[in-house]
Amino acid sequence: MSDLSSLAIYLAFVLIIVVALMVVTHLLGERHKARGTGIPYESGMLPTGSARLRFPVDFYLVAMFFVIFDVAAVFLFAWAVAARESGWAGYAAILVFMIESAAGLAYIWKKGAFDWGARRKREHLRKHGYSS
Amino acid sequence: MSSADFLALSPLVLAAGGSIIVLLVSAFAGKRPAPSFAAALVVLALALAAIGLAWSEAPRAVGSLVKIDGFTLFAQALIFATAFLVALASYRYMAPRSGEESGGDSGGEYYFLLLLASLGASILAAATSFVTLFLGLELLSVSLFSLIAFRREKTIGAQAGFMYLILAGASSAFLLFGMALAFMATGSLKTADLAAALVSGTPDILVLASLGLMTVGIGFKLAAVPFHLWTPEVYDAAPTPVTAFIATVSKGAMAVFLVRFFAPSGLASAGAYPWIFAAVAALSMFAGNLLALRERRIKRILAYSSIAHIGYILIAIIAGPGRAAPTVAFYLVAYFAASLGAFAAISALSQGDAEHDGLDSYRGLASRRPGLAAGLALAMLSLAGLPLTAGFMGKFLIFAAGEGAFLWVLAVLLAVNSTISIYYYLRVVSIMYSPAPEAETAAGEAFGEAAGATSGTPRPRSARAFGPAAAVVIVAAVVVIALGIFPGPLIDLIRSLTSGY
Amino acid sequence: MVESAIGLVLAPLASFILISFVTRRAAILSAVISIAAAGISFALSLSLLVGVLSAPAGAGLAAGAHASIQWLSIPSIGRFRGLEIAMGVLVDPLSATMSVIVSLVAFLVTIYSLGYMKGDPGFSRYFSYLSLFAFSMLGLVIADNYFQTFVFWELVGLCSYLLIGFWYAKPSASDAARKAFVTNRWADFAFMVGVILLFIFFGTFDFGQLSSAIAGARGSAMLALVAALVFVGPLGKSAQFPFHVWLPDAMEGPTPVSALIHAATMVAAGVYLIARGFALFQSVPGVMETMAYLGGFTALFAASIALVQKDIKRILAYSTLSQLGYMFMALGVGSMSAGMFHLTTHAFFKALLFLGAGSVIHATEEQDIFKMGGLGKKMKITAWTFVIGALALSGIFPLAGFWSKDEILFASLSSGHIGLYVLGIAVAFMTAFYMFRLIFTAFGGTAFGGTASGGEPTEHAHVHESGPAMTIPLIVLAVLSVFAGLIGSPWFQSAFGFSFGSFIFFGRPEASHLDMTTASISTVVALSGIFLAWLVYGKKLLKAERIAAALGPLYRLLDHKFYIDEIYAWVFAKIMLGLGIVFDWIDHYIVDGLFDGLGGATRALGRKLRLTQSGRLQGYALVIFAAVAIAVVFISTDLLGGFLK
Amino acid sequence: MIGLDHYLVLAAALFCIGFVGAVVKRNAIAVLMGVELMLNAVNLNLVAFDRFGVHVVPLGQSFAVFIIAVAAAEVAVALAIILTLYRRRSNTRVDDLDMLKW
Repeated sequence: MSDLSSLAIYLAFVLIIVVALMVVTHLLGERHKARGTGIPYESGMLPTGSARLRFPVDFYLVAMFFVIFDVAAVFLFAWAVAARESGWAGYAAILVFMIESAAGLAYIWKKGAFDWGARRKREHLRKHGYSS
Repeated sequence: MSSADFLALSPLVLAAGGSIIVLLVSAFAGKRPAPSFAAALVVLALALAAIGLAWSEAPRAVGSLVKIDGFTLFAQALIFATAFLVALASYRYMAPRSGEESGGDSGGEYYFLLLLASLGASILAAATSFVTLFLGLELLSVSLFSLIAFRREKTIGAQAGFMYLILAGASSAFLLFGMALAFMATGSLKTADLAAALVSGTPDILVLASLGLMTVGIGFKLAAVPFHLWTPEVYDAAPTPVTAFIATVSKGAMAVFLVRFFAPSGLASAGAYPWIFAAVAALSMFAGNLLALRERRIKRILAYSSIAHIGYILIAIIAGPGRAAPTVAFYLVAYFAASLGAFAAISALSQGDAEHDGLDSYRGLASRRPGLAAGLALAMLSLAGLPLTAGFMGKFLIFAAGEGAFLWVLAVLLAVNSTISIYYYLRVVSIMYSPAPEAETAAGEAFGEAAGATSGTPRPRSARAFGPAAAVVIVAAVVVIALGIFPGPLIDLIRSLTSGY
Repeated sequence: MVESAIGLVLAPLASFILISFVTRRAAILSAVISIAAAGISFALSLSLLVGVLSAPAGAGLAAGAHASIQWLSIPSIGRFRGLEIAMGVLVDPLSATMSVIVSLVAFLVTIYSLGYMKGDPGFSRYFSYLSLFAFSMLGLVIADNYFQTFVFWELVGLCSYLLIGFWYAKPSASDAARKAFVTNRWADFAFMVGVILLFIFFGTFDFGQLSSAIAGARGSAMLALVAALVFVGPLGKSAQFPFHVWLPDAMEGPTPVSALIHAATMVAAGVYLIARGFALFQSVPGVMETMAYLGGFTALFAASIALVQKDIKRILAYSTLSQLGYMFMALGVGSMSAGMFHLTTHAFFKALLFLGAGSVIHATEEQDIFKMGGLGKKMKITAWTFVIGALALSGIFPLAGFWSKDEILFASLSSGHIGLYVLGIAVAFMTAFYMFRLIFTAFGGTAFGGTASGGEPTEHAHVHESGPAMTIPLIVLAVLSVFAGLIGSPWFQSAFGFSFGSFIFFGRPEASHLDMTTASISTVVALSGIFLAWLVYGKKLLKAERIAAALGPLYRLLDHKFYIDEIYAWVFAKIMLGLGIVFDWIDHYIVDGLFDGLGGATRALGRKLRLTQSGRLQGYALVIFAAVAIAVVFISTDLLGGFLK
Repeated sequence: MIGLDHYLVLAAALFCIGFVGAVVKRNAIAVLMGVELMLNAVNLNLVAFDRFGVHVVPLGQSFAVFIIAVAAAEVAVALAIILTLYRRRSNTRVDDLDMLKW
């Protein structure tokens, strides 16, 4: 049962690391609270306004769509590697997958998620519904 | 995939394909949710009908991923039927909220998500591999995140959705970690191999650790103590029909999976593991019931009561092969019917803008809406386990299954708890049947003689007479009564379906 | 015979369905249907009784008929034990007699209600509940197995709940209804566990099969356990000592309901169940002794509380408790015959007393006996029938109560329970005293008896006798209260060749007898109780206030019913809700507290941990982690030898 | 030579970092990242078991692919919810999710 001891150690690690991390975060963390502590360092200049500008929400939307459709590609690659071995059954499966992705694409398209350039139009649509 | 495989999977295939169609319908078919609603109902009905097709092929294992057998099909039928009723109960509840507030969306996505969630639950109920377990679970969870947060005009829903998402994510990470360990220990992703490893002599520490970690993911979905903390808040914040879905389908599918997982090996012989389940069952019963005693909001009361009911179901699951499957199957039907009845009644009352949640708003309900009050009262009595209701037979069967010294303690605790639970269920009933504080004159009688009194005062729009949600209340009431008086046919059916367990 | 038995159960059910769904708007029609159904049940139950009586003498409980159908059948597979539950009817002297009592009282009370509930907005609803109750109670009586009994047992509990809370607009009524239901559920919980254990040990619920199976298992510990658990059910339903609190409060219901359910039939169901399952109880001497002493204690306890009550219905309620205690005592000392006999006679005279009280309340709209007075002159029929009932209850020769009480006292003496005998005598004295305290105060004297006044004298000017719908049942019951006892008398035995004791018995038929010693002692005691009541409340030679003052603390104790309600309220508030608070606290604060604790520990270092500020979401996540850690450690103990093995 | 143990320790560390992140962080997106880190730790585990085990079929790897896909879906929904909250409250701190307290 040699793996037993190693796994016991492994489990112990899991516990120790969690505790250690919690302790370390507060040991190493900033502890003083002077007036200037919270102010960002800008080469001696006092910052004007927040550095965190509000991005248009469309950026997040595009990022999200990218993530989703990008991950979908993983399945395509996996299929491509084994395309010959998996034969028609594999082809059918990936076809179904693609159709579903296409349906998703059609949905978000119809919902106007890609009109992010035409800000005005989108605003207009939001006000009056997506009927047009 | 052979045609037989295809037939066996036809309910799942239909639900999957149908959900895509519903999605497209929701985007392309105008501004009203009605087309999506109708499409979803059709898809669910077809999926339900396809259970019959699949039955002709059962039992059949499709690869190592899913196994379609009688019990699975029973669970799937239950899931689809419940989803159907939830969709019905949702229609008016969700309708006024879509359209105006959410910038012109049809709100039809709601039904798409509902379909997807029930598909996930059905996969979960059929899973024989960690992959399908995980996929089904996540399909269910991800749809639920969106469903909980569906009402965008209410921040509280989004908050609850986010909370549910993070906790579900973390707990499924634990579940996955457990699966990875099991994969290392057994070299396979089949649940049966882990179960076999569990009972073969002295189990490996890997196997035990993986079970321990997986308990989190399972317990979270079941909302068993100590993984229950999210329940009251999510139940409270989610749209009421979604709450009904969480309380029934989401928990039931996981319970079915558990039964199937432990069916071949026998949990009772698995070392310390049954003790954990026993402890969880006992804690769930007591925590659920005692917390409900102090609660004044009906959805939270039902949340706590659902925790207690999971405790009861866990007792049946521990009962092991031969007993667990039929008992759990019957109990789920009884519990689903009563819960659906209760939540559908709440949905029917909460149409319009005001959520009917505080117990005080139920005062005198019997004179305003006698039918709904009776339906809700019946659901409460069934949840409490009164004779001649389905709940009584369910508890009775669990009790009868709890034979053997180890389970006896639990069975007695069940009886104690069902007695405690009477307090709060009865409180709901007696509040409904006490006069409304403001309308002393109209409060006179609920039973026939009331007709003259109530017709004088105009009803608000929200109290529109009869909607689909009210129909769900009636269906639930009929099931509760029918199973309470004639449980025989259903038990026979369940027994013939679960003969392999 | 079986057909009549089924018919007598189904008639009220049909009436309930008809009233609920068809005639709920037509009040009078509802009442007529309900009365007709009760009448049919009564006629059919009489035919059952005649059928059983025509069986050969001495057949005992074997006389009658038994039929059942399989209701639920789950064959056993593997480790899952099969489950066979039948639904059936069992007609024997016991059930036939009981069904006659139930249907007769139900019939009379339904007629009486016609007058009593006149003009009530819930008229139809009332009659539908009454029919539902008759159905449930009769179903309970003819059940042939414990499972069916349990189902109907709960159903009568539900009817009782509905009827106590009938005037649900009154908060005290719905509170009382809930209290009754919940208290009964605690007892039923033990009952259910017992019944299921019974099934698991013997494989059947059937009374007949069980009694033979039990014979083979005498003396085993598990039989004792089962008997003890099943015994708790009757304790709840018959409101014996620890569970008695619900019955006095149940008087919030309409008075005819109190007469039917909370005096004559449902509360007697506990006694009936013990008689039904006598084979079980009788095989465990410990349970029998407990039954006898608990019954005796309740009899004394309740009678003593009744001494100081002012509300006419509460006096009768405590009297019911006390009489039920008598029945338990009889059963406990081994005489099923005496117990059932007293049940029979008590059903008549207590129903009479309650209906009489109802008549008084209906006329005066008053329940405090000290605000009544002089009613004897204005309500002659009510007064005379009430006096007959009171005499019967006090056990005055030759009224019904005399014979049955005498049986019980004789049985306790002959079985060697001298203590119980003395106790019984004491209770008989108290009973006579509180009943005639009531009569002299409410019916005797002038209007507003003089001790405590409050209302205006004009209030009672309009008081008059109730209508025939109410007086006829009173007269019928009064006749029964006079003569029903004779069926247990030696005269009946010599005239007809059988009597109650040779008709309903367990083991050996019990001969009727008239033991002159016990009979004369109890009569003298009862008469002296009446005499004392006359001295204090009739003649007012002794001042009641002075007695109360002299007894001081004891009086207060009785007035507060030994503070049992307060104790229970405390237990509920402190323990049940307390546990709820504990769980609540864990849910809400352990999570936050974890962080606060961590924070507190680190505050010394100068800065709180950041997670002290984080939301509850993360607290929940941490709880999950803690649970995992515990689960993994716990599971791993298996490998380290395992403390569980 | 890097062996299985190294991967396991790394995965365990990642899992713990992710968990601590999810528990400690105040920003909703950071909490989400913590959860995703936990999932990726599992992926690492699976792939490592696959590599060092004696399996013919790369089960662990294919499972990991599914986990990645599901995690992406989860992130998408989470971001959508966060955006909804953000629009209303203009910040994404978890401790402001206090409406659920009562």
